[in-house]
Amino acid sequence: MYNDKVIDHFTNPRNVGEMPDADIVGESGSFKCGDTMKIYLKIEDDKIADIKFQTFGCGAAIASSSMLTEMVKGKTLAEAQQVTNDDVAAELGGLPPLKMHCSNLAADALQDALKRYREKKKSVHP
Amino acid sequence: MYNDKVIDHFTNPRNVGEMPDADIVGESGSFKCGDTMKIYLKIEDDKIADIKFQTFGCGAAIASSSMLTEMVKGKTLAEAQQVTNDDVAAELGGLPPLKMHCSNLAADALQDALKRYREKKKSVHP
Amino acid sequence: MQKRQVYLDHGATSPLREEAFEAMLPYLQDKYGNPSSMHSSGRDARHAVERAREQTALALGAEPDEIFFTSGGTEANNIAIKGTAKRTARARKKKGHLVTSSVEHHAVLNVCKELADEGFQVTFLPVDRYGLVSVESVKRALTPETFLISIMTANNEVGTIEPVAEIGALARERGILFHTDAVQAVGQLPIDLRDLKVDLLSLSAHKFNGPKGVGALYVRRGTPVEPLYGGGGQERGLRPGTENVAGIIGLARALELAVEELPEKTRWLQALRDRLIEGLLGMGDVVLNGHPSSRLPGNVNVSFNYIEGEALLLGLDLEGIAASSGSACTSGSPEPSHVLLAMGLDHQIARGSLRLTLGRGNSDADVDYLFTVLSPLVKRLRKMSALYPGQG
Amino acid sequence: MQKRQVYLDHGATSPLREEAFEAMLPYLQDKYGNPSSMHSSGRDARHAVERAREQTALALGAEPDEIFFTSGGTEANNIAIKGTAKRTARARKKKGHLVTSSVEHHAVLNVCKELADEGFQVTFLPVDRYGLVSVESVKRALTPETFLISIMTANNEVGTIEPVAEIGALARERGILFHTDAVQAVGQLPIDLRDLKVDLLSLSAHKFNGPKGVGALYVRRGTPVEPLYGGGGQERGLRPGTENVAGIIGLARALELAVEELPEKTRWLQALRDRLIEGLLGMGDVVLNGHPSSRLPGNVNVSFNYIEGEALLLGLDLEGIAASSGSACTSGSPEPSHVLLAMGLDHQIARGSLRLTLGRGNSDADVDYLFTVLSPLVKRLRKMSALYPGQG
Ligand SMILES: Cc1ncc(COP(=O)(O)O)c(C=O)c1O
Ligand SMILES: Cc1ncc(COP(=O)(O)O)c(C=O)c1O
Repeated sequence: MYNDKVIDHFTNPRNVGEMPDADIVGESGSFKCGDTMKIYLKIEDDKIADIKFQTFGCGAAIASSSMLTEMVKGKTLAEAQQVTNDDVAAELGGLPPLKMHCSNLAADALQDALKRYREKKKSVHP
Repeated sequence: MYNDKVIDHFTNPRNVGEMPDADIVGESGSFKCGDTMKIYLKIEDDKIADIKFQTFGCGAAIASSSMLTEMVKGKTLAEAQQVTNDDVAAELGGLPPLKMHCSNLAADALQDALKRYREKKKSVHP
Repeated sequence: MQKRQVYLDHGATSPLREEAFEAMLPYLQDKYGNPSSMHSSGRDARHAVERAREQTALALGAEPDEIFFTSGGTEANNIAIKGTAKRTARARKKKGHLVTSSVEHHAVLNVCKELADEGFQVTFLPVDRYGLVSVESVKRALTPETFLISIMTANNEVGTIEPVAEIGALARERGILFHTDAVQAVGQLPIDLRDLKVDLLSLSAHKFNGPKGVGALYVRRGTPVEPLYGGGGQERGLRPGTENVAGIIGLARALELAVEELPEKTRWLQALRDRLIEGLLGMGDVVLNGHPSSRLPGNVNVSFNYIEGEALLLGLDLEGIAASSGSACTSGSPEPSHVLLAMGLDHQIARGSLRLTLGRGNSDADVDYLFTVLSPLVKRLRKMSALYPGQG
Repeated sequence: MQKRQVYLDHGATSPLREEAFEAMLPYLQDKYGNPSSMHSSGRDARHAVERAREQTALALGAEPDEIFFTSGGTEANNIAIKGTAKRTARARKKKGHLVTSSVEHHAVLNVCKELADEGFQVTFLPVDRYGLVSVESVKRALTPETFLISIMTANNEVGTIEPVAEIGALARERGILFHTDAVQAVGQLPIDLRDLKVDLLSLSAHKFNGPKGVGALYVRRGTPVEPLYGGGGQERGLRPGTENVAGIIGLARALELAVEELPEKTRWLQALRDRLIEGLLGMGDVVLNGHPSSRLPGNVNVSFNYIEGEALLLGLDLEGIAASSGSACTSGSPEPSHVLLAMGLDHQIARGSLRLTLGRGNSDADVDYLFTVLSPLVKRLRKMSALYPGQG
């Protein structure tokens, strides 16, 4: 069902865990189906210096979360803002059609974090 | 489907054929399904001295015809008159339920012959 | 001594071929997963079913998503006809009209009769003396309410091949759905759904050396058809229920091989058939039922005057020959074959019919043996017959 | 190194047992006749099918003429429910009322929903937190229009055994038909139709180590039910189509053995199940779904808090363990199991469910292996979970 890369990210997810000193935390999830993801970013010089995630969800959701963190770690915020759900699925080498929506939470959580970060900055430097 | 006795009467039917000098000929058959039997009797001293049959019909019909002729050959007319379709089927050791009606033509043809014989005698000795 | 066994009833069912059996074996043994399970043994089964779907599609010139596995030809016919009737009635909010023939298999005929009882308009087209439906008669039967034409590709009793290409073209032109019961045709006639204008096509594995209890319905993309059963969504909802995995794999393998071998098989089968027909007609007072040329390569159907078919079958069976008949007495019904009657045969001739259907494994020696047994049998039965004029 | 394979998904499907396979073999090889053919190879097949019917009847405490073979449990359920609905609607000239539960398999639930769409009155009874239907609630639901009650014998997801004896007695008292989907129960629970007041009962061979794609419907004599398919009259008209001869024989043999071995099997299965449940509950933050005692001997269903079921399945699968889940992500639907939701579980707990169904061939070693794999997996997934409170 899942390809080797997905299985690898599910079995050995990169950047798992909490980050107590995160600069910003993003969240995504559907209250309906209950998938939930938290993403923690450490930002230095407008770059993602460190990143962690926590996910409640299926294999595809976990693998997508892991994949995403790997994709954007070290990227500038501008670059990270371009990353879409399709990019994550593509980088994983594809997901089963029925599972595509499960990968959505990853990019969604990142975008949520970036948006909050922009808002936070705005309120700090008005 | 058929037992050995039925198969034997089908394969080696007794008393098959025409009888040009028959004292009386009986017939039975359904015009609907087309089964037809002719029975030829030679009668001496109120007994069935000889008997022959011809049948167009399925295996059960042929075997019943043969069985019947064997059952009544040598019998008195009074005895022959008692023979029913069920007797023929029983004497054959049974027939498949769906085939029971196929055996009906045998006793029917005999009874037809006996009836004709009585009528003929009536008209000869009024 | 073991009696010689000659199977001349491939139209009723055919032996499962070795290759199909071997393809099935793993799925009857250790590959037992449920295709709906997400673990690896389930995925193996799913993969095998989907591969079988591709093979089936390829063999018919269809796309995999146009193939729906069923439990046989009967179910495929029922889904095709009732499933489109249900859907059309719902969409148009009235019961429409469908056209079929009077020589269809009971799995079409009885479905259409039931729909007629439920208030659908149904035309049962007559056939000519060869069992042919005319395209003209189909055309004349069409009304603005007609939503479906269902005409078989080839007849199971007399082997007559119907003009489905022309009927399909007509249906397409008029925007009417066309279903064909190809249960007897698949594996015996070339069928390419890229050319044929058919929307729904039924097949059954056991007629082409596949297993019994599995079939398929081809549904052209976009054809409006509703499932008849509720359940777990298998076969994309059209036929729910845990898949007969081994059966499906056997179907696909048998079909693949049948189609591959078709040109070669048609040649020898037709030659054997023609030799058989010639020999039978030479016996005298014998008529060929069905079309002389537009006929399945393996089908022979003759009537022996003055003889009842079941008696013939019984005589043949006692000598190890398996055949079939349109005789009423083989079906337990009061009427002989509806097909032979629709062709205008009288009762007696219809009851004297003998169907010999040749297939994989038959040879000239089988035909020789048949003649050896049949000649004296026919003589004996005629002599015994109350109808035979040539005696005394 | 070959990974250890542990199959804990017998509720989804079970391996075909050797004895059933061997009984089927001749009918996949040289005994290929069509049971409707009158020649000897047809009669052999007919005989085998009728013998299988007798075996099946005997195993259930039924009469042979009360057994109708189908293509599986889904078809049996459809015929039972739609077939009685159709017949009753025709006889009473109106669409009546039927009672079912909200935890039925989709092959009952979706049929009832379709009937509701068609204008029948349908009551979907709620269940308690264990998945139990109460006899009282059935009684309260009955109206003068009720013609059918359909309640499963045991639930496929959580293993809860429903009070079918009591419901049957109630139905009989009120002159209402009672159907039970016993697909999960047959071969796992003792069933004797001489005692049980059931009019229609569905079963499916692949759930008790028989082949896939074959099942049966028990129809008590005199029960008014109509066929859903038109065709050639097989299964006394209730399910036409050439019989899946090998499948039917496999079903009967597997059932015969399952019933014979039931007392012995129940003992060890229950012991294994209880050990498994105990171990799982010991892992902490785990709840048992389904009834603690009125439960199928092979069924375990637990929910792991903070974990999604599909992720669990995937982790187990990677270590060769086959299981299933009520997670939405295993079904591709947006909602987790309707059964768990009907029992009142919240979404998150429902999504964290793991079903382990034990059966023939499982052993203590399998359970040990499961624990070895599951403990670290649960820890890992919890640590990863956005919902897990016990971290940091
Ligand atoms: C033309 C035709 N249609 C349908 C069927 C039904 O197929 P099955 O018996 O496999 O359901 C048959 C064979 O019995 C057939 O010959
Ligand atoms: C309770 C129950 N009913 C019905 C079915 C359907 O049986 P089948 O898939 O064999 O048609 C199943 C299994 O899938 C089941 O568990």
